[in-house]
Formats: sequence, C-alpha cells, structure tokens
Amino acid sequence: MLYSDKVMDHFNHPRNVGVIDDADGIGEVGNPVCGDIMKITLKIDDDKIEDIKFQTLGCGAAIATSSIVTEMARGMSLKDAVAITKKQVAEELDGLPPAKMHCSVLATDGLKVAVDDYLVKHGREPIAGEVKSADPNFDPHADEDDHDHDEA
Amino acid sequence: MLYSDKVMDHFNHPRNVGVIDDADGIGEVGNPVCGDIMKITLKIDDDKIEDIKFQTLGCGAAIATSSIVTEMARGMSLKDAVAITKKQVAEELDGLPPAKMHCSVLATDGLKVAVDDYLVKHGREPIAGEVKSADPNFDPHADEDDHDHDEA
Amino acid sequence: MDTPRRIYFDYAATTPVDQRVMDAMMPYFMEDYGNANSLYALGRDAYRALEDARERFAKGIGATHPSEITFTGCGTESDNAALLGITARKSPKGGHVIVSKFEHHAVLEPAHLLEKRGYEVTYLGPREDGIIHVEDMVVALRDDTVLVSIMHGNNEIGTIQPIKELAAAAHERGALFHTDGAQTLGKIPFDVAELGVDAASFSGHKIYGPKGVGALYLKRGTPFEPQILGGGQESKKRSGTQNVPGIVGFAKALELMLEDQAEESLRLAALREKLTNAVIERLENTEQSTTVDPAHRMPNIASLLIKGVEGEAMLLQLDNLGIAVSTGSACSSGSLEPSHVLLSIGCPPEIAHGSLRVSMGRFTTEADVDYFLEVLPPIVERLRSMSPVYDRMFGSSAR
Amino acid sequence: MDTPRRIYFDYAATTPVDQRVMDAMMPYFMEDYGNANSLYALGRDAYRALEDARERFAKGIGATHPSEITFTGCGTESDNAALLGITARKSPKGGHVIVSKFEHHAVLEPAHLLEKRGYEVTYLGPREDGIIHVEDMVVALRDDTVLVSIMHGNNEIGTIQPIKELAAAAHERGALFHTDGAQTLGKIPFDVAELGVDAASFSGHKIYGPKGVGALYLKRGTPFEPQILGGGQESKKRSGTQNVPGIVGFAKALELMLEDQAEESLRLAALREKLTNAVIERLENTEQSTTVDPAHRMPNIASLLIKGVEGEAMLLQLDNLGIAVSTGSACSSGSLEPSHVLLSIGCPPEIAHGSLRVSMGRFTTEADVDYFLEVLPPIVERLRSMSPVYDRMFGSSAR
Ligand SMILES: Cc1ncc(COP(=O)(O)O)c(C=O)c1O
Ligand SMILES: Cc1ncc(COP(=O)(O)O)c(C=O)c1O
Repeated sequence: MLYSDKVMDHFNHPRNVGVIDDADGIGEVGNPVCGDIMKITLKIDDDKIEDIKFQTLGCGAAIATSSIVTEMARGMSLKDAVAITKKQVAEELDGLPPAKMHCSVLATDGLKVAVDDYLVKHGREPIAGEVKSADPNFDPHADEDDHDHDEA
Repeated sequence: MLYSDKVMDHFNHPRNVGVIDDADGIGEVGNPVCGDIMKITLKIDDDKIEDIKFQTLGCGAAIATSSIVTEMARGMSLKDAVAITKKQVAEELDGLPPAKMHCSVLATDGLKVAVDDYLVKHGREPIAGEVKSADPNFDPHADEDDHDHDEA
Repeated sequence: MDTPRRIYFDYAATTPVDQRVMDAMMPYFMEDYGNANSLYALGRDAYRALEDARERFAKGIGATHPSEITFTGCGTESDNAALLGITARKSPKGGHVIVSKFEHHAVLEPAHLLEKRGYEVTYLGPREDGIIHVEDMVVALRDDTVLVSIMHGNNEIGTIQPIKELAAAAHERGALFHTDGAQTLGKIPFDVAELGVDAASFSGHKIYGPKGVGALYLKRGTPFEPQILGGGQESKKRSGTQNVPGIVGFAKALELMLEDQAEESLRLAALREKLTNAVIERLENTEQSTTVDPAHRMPNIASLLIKGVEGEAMLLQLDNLGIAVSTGSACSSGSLEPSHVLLSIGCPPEIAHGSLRVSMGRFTTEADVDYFLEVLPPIVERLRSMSPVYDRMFGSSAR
Repeated sequence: MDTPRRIYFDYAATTPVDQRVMDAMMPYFMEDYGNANSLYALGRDAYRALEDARERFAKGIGATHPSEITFTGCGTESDNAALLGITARKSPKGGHVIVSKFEHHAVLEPAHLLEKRGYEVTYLGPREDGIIHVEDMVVALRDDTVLVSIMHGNNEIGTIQPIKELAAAAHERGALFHTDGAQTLGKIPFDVAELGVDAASFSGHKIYGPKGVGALYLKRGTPFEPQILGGGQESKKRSGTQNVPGIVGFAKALELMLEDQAEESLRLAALREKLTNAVIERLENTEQSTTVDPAHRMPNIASLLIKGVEGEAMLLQLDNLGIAVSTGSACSSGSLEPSHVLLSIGCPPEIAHGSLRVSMGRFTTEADVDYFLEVLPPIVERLRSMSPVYDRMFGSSAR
C-alpha cells in the first residue's frame, strides 16, 4: 500500500488545522471505535465558506483527506461544498489506496454535517442529506450532550 | 538418496562378472519389467562354492549387491551360502538406501536359486526354499523354455 | 543531517539476512545448484547440504531425529499444514480443535476453514495479562479434542505462553499439541522435547534467515496428511523442489541465534525495559498493553498503548524521522477492526488503534532507543493536539 | 585430467541462478530487507520492488494486469493451488475434472485428492506421439466438467501440447483451463492471452531464477479459493510474508529468458537434434521416446530410450565422467513403476527403465554434446555386456 506524494504532503503538512472559536457551523463525524473522527468548523458569510478548520484523529489518509477538503471547500458556496464527492477528494490527492477510500468519506461527511449544522441553526432546511455523524457513545468522560454537534 | 562408498566401489568395479560356461548351478531371478534381473552361475565342488560369476541388468544397488554376494559366497558351503540374508548383504556394503533394500533380495535369491538348481539337477532336495525366480514372460524374442532356469 | 538516521524497530515483522547466513547460502545459488533429488554428484552435494541443514536444525530445536523436520515455503505454510494436516489424518471426519484467540492469522484462518469442514473450534481467550492459562484450556478440553494450537510467543504483545504445561494438559486428555514458534525460535529457549509438543512452526526470515523458507516440526508418529502434493520430497511430507540455499541459510541462522541467545536476550530485555519505562514516564496516557511481569515477556518486543492517537499516523511520523515500528491499528491493515490480539486481552478498540509495537534485534543499540525516546513525545503531542476528542476523552483522566 | 569435466545436462530438473539474477536479488537480502506489507519506508521499498516484479512478470507472460500474478513458494504449490483452489470455488460440491495422464505429480496428486473429495477425474492419455490431442479431450469433456489441466511442455519427453486449441475446446463446453508452464516458460513463446488459458503455473528455478519461488497466473475473474491462509498477502490469494528477493529474481530471470528466446531455442534445438541423431546412429537398439516432429518438441529436451540397460546405472556411469543426466527409471526414484510419462505413451516398462533425458540450457555448448557422444556408447555397451538378458531380448532384433 502506497500513499501518493500529495497524500504524504497533506499528512505531513496539514492545512487549516484547528478550531474556529466562534464557528458558524460545526461538523463532527466518525467514531474513535473505528479509529477515526473528524471535526470541521466553518465561518460562513453570504452562504460562502469564508474560513474552515479541521481537527482529525485518524490515519494518514484521514488527516490528508481532511486537509485537502478544507482547501477545496474554502471560498465555495455551501451548495458546491456539500456536493464535493469522495471521488473528487481522492482525485485531488492523486488517488488513495483502495483500503483507504473510506477515509475520503469522513472528510466529505464532516463538511456536509458542518454546513447543515449552520443551516439548521439558522432555521433553514438542511441540504446535505443523511450522513453518519459521530457516535454519541464514544466518550466515557463526557456528558451525553457534550458531543452532540448540533448543540456544541 | 546416497550410496555408500563401498556400494559405489562394487558398482564401478563389479567383481566376478560373467558366466561360467560349464556351470554346475544356474540361478536367474528378477524381471526386466521391474527393472532388474540377475543371473548367477556356480562351480561347485564337495558342496562348496569353488567359483561364482554373475550378470545383472539393474540399478547401481542391484549391480553392487550382486557383486558383493559373489565375494561373500565364494568358498562357502552350499548350506552357508543359502543362509546369507539381505541384511548381511546390505551390511557388507555399509548399508543401502531404504528404497534400495529390495535389491539385496535379488542377490541372495539368485544365489539360492543357483544352489537349488545344482541340488535338484543332482537329484537332491532343494535347501533354499521358495524364491521368486525370473518371470517367464519377460522375453518377447525367446521361446518359452529359454529362460526357465531349471532347464537352461 | 547528511544521511538520515534509519532505525529498524520492527524485527518481529522481518529481519535482514545476516552476513554469515548470506555467506552460508551463496554456494548453493550458482555453484552447488543441483536438485537435491538427483542422483548425480551435483544432486548428491545438494542432498548432503540439505540433510546436513536438517540435522543441524533438528539439533537446534532439540528434536530427536532430523526426519522430524519438514522444510516448507514459509511460517504461514507450516502453520496451515500443522492445523489442516494433523486433523485430516487424525480425525478426518471432524472433531474438536482448540486455538487461542490471539493466534497469528496463519493459525486462525485454517481454524476457520476447519469449522467450515465440520470441525468444532474453541477460540480460547487469554486473560488480561496476555497469557493463555492452563486452567482455562483444561476447561475447554473435551474427550473429542483432536488438536490444540497455542502460540509460544505472541507476535504483537510479546507474551510467552506456558507451552510445557499446556501441552502436558492437552496430552492428558488425548489431544495433540501444536505451537507456533515463529516469534520465539532462537530468541528464548525453544526445545521441543522440553516443551513436549507434537508439532511446531517456524519461519526463516524472523531470525536473520531468508524469506521464503519455513519449517514444521512433527514429532515422530504424529499423524499428518501432506498439504502440498507432488513429487514426494521431504519424505512425502511436502512436495516441491527444495530451496536448498534457503534451507541452508535457515539452519545457519538458527545456529547463530543459539550462539549468544542468553546474553542477547538479556541485552534486549534491558533495552525493552528502558524504552517502555521511559515512554510511560514521558508521555501521559500511555501504558503497556499488558502488565504481566517481564519473565513472561519476550525480550525483544515492547507493546505500548499510546492513548488518543491513531497508530498509523504515529508510525508514518516516526518513519519521517527514519524509525520503523509497527502498530495494531486497523488503519494500518486496511481492515475495520483493530488488532484481534489487543481486543482479545480486553483492550477497547479506541485504545487499540493507538498501539505501538517496538521490536528489537541483533543490530539494535542503546543509541537507537535514546533517539526513539527523543522523537516520540513531540510526535504524539502534535497528533493529540490535532485530535478533536483528545481532551474530552483523556484530558482530565490521567493528570 | 586435472579438474574432471563437469557437464550439466539436467536443466529440466533445475538450473543455476544466473549471475544477473543474483545481482538483481542481492539488495533485498541485507539492505532492502523490509516486509512488503509494512508501511514505513523500508516496507514501501520492498512493496515497490515486489509490485515492480509482478508487473514485469505479468508483462513477460502477456497478462493483462499485474494482479493476475500470485507469487507462491514453488511450482508444485502453484499447480496444487490451481487444481484445488479453482475447483473449491467454482464447484465446491464436486464435478468433473480432466487432467492428462502425463502431468507432473504436482498436478496428478491433487487430482487424486479431488477424487477422494468426491470429484470425478478423467486421466486423459496422450497418443503414441506424446501429444494430447484436442479430439481426445473433446470426447472426454462433459457438461459438468469444471476444470481441465494439461501441461504445456512435458518435462520428461519434451512434447508441446496444443494449449490454444485445447483451451478453446474446453471453454466451448464451459470448463476452465489450467496449464502447467513450468517447463516451457521462457523457453518457447508463452503468452496467456494468445494461449487463452484461465490459469497457469510456473517455477523460478527452472529458468535460472532461485529455488523457493513459484507463480500462479489467474486470469481476472477466475474463481479461486486460496490454499495458504493467513495474513492475506498477495491480494488474499496466498498468505505468508513475500519472498521479495526470490520474486525479484524470478521476474529478472524471466526477462533474461525472453531477451534471446528465439536464438536460444534455435541453438538448443540444433544441439538436441545433433545429440539425438548421433546417439541413435552410434548405438543399436536406441530410439527417441516419441517420433513426433521437432516442431512439437521443446528445444532443450532430448528423450532417449536405450534398450537393454537400466537408467540409473547409466546415469551413475555418466556421472563418473562428470555428466549429469536424468532417467525415468523406477530405480532412480525408489518406486517400482518406471516413469508414468513413458508408460502413458505406450512405452513398455522394460524399455522405460532404460530412458535417458538429456536436457540442455544456457551454458550448454557443442563441445558438451560431443563429449557426451564420446562417452555414452562405451558405457552402454559395457552395461549391456553385463546384462544376462540383452542378447536374448535385443540381440537379434536390431541387427
Ligand atoms: C507468530 C507468527 N506466526 C506465523 C507467522 C507467519 O510467518 P510468514 O510470514 O513467514 O509466513 C508470523 C509472521 O508473520 C508470526 O509472527
Ligand atoms: C512440469 C513441471 N511441473 C511442476 C514442477 C514442480 O516445480 P517445483 O519442483 O519447483 O515445485 C516441475 C519441476 O519439478 C515440472 O517439471
């Protein structure tokens, strides 16, 4: 199994790591039991992604896809952002090993959840459709609500 | 599979090869279908083996066991000669590979048949007991009688 | 830094061929290249080399007779052959088999196949200490138990099973006993007579021998149905033209291991202790995967749980700095489940994902350990800082 | 004579590793020794070498995709896996299988095992010319025929089967087709696309590659149940840590074979004709084991029947003079029956015992052939003179 140079570049030098403190939208997906979890925070202005940051616990591919998706989404309209496919993410990274294709879902799902979070908070209809959000049972030390991204 | 030096010596320099023209006893055993056939001719005096010669078609072990058995039997009484066992033959050759142990039977059988041939010809009781003599069907070019050792 | 440092800490995965092993093999590639089954001089030379290697290998594991050693193509093949070959001859119509839950896949997969073929298989769990306990096996044994297969040293957590006691207890109930010795051969004492096993598997490339050669010990009289069929080589137990250089190299490699086994195992155990203790001291939320005492651990394997990081990410970061380690993370293998070994000793999956196996060997120095101890903490801290859940999951618990 | 002459005429049994193959392998023993399944740099280097070798090997046999190549531990393992693995997946409950009568034991023995497991097996005979004829196979094919396995070049008598036609006819009846290419790979054109086979087996040490490595071609989509189970290497088709040096060497060896295949096969065929014709001319009661025309013979194998002598004795006498050949005599193998190959083409046992296979290769020279022609007649004459039955059996017939 080999990662492309671009995957390794994004893994070694991930772009846009961190948390936007007063984020407009927050998405957290994945599950530590499965080994990876990702959180995306968005700053949104006029239905455009003005700023985007991520945090990821996961393998090389999980970190690289998180990083690249923040680069791809920055400046995009919300509609375009939720339309980013896992295939596009993988292509943007010059491919992913077959066993790692699922990681690119994590990144696009995180983005979708964050966008919908923003929309729902503002009383609007979600546009991204169903995605698997973070498993609420993963954190033994937290209150139930702590990691419900809708309320974080 | 390895032959001992002594086997190789007897194979490369077989002793007592040939046919005694006016033999007192003749033994032919084995079967070309099985790959080996041996003929022993004896010169007998006072129930002692005075001279012994062999001819063998067969593998290295068949030739070596034939050779050694002629050396062992020379000068022996008929009674002692027919008592030579395949184990003794193998031991005399510093051992035989397991897959080749059957070859030592060929040599002792040939000797037995030759001794009994002598005794029967002289109206005496055979002393060697049952052995498998040469298969009478092996020779497409010969008359039936040609290779019946009792009458050769 | 001119040449980047390159430190190999994955000796449990594979090892470089030792120069002396290479030297022993060399004549058999281009000069004494004969087929060991041929009758002419070149074949006899190969045969002699092969049988000499078999004799030395047999001696090295305490076998009574060289014919008890069958050379194979790898450790996996040996494990497969032991499980499938013994059951097929001893009890072809089915029966009960016991394997431990943390066997290598080379044992577990044939065990699954046996289930498909109608055998019943008990997957015996280790306790939290990472050891298969005799009492637990005794409970699992049945009158129709055909075969028990429990590995000697576990390749991930490095624990050593009490094979002698396990084998004796299995025999008491009439079961045969196989052990996978791929990890322990040459590293700690492995004597088939002392252990009392009926069968054991080994792999060349784990002990500075070549890849592509394995061995299977079958005690005389052990029922066995050959699994690779053909020309009848290896006394009909394993067909295929023998890999003479590989086999010669394997025997040489074993002899070299035995030459300094006692000192080397002490040396490595000290390095392991140093490394383990320092990591735990320097990094919060970090522990050994089992707390069993050092006497029950292989000298060369440190198994660490670095909580709140994912193993593959850690591995790749260490690799950037020239350090080769391994992890039981699912993501490193492309499967969804993390290491079945860690799960079997009760390690939760979210912790198992952050496991790190540091395995040491002949060329490991204290300087290597020091370098590792220098570079690991910043890597872990950086990855933890990138995690959305580290503080939530572990932030308060260990301070 | 100072150094005794040493002439190798048993290239069909095994070959020396070519120096260039050795050079290609060397880096992977002691430097790039990584496990190809490890994620760090050393593992990735091994992985790259492995996949590069797979690609080159695939190209060398005309495979569409590298993933169609599975590397194994030997040719025997490949043959076993093809027969057992394909049937187990395609038709696990049984069915009809066709193999030729003169297959290598690596195919015949698994065929016997299939019979034990409830499959019906037809053992298809060659005609007297030593060839499996399409018409004969067509008669044997049935609606429930799962798999046909017929070798490309026969290792004893050197005849080449019409694989393209055989495979097409098998496919017409819905059967899959496997061919054992161990003897022909690299020696005559072998292109899986051109031949149209679903599976094919190869062995490294037959083409100046190392012992202990084989390959199995499985056309994409060919049903296959892995036969060696464990860590899931080789895309789950063959578990066990890959023998990287061996595999790299195998791929290199194939490339070298292909480089001068056309010239080399002409050169060897000429030597074969010279040797065969001269032996027959100089020695009475001597013939080729088949009279098929040279176009249907492998260039490198001369198969002679020297009547009235036993093969092993002849072999050992030749060996005394430094010449290594092989024989189908039963006595050379410790079995009672002489070569099943010779019997299958109607050769009587008493003649088959005197068969001689002279197989030539890269380092064979015309001087070698001349020396052989010089020393063989006196050896044969001496052995015939020691036989109690030569004159009786053959004395009059051939004069
Ligand atoms: C305990 C154990 N058993 C079996 C094997 C399989 O050995 P190989 O990969 O040589 O087939 C290994 C190593 O991979 C191992 O660690
Ligand atoms: C036609 C044929 N098939 C299969 C094999 C088996 O190859 P190996 O001995 O490398 O397993 C051989 C050689 O022995 C052979 O000649």
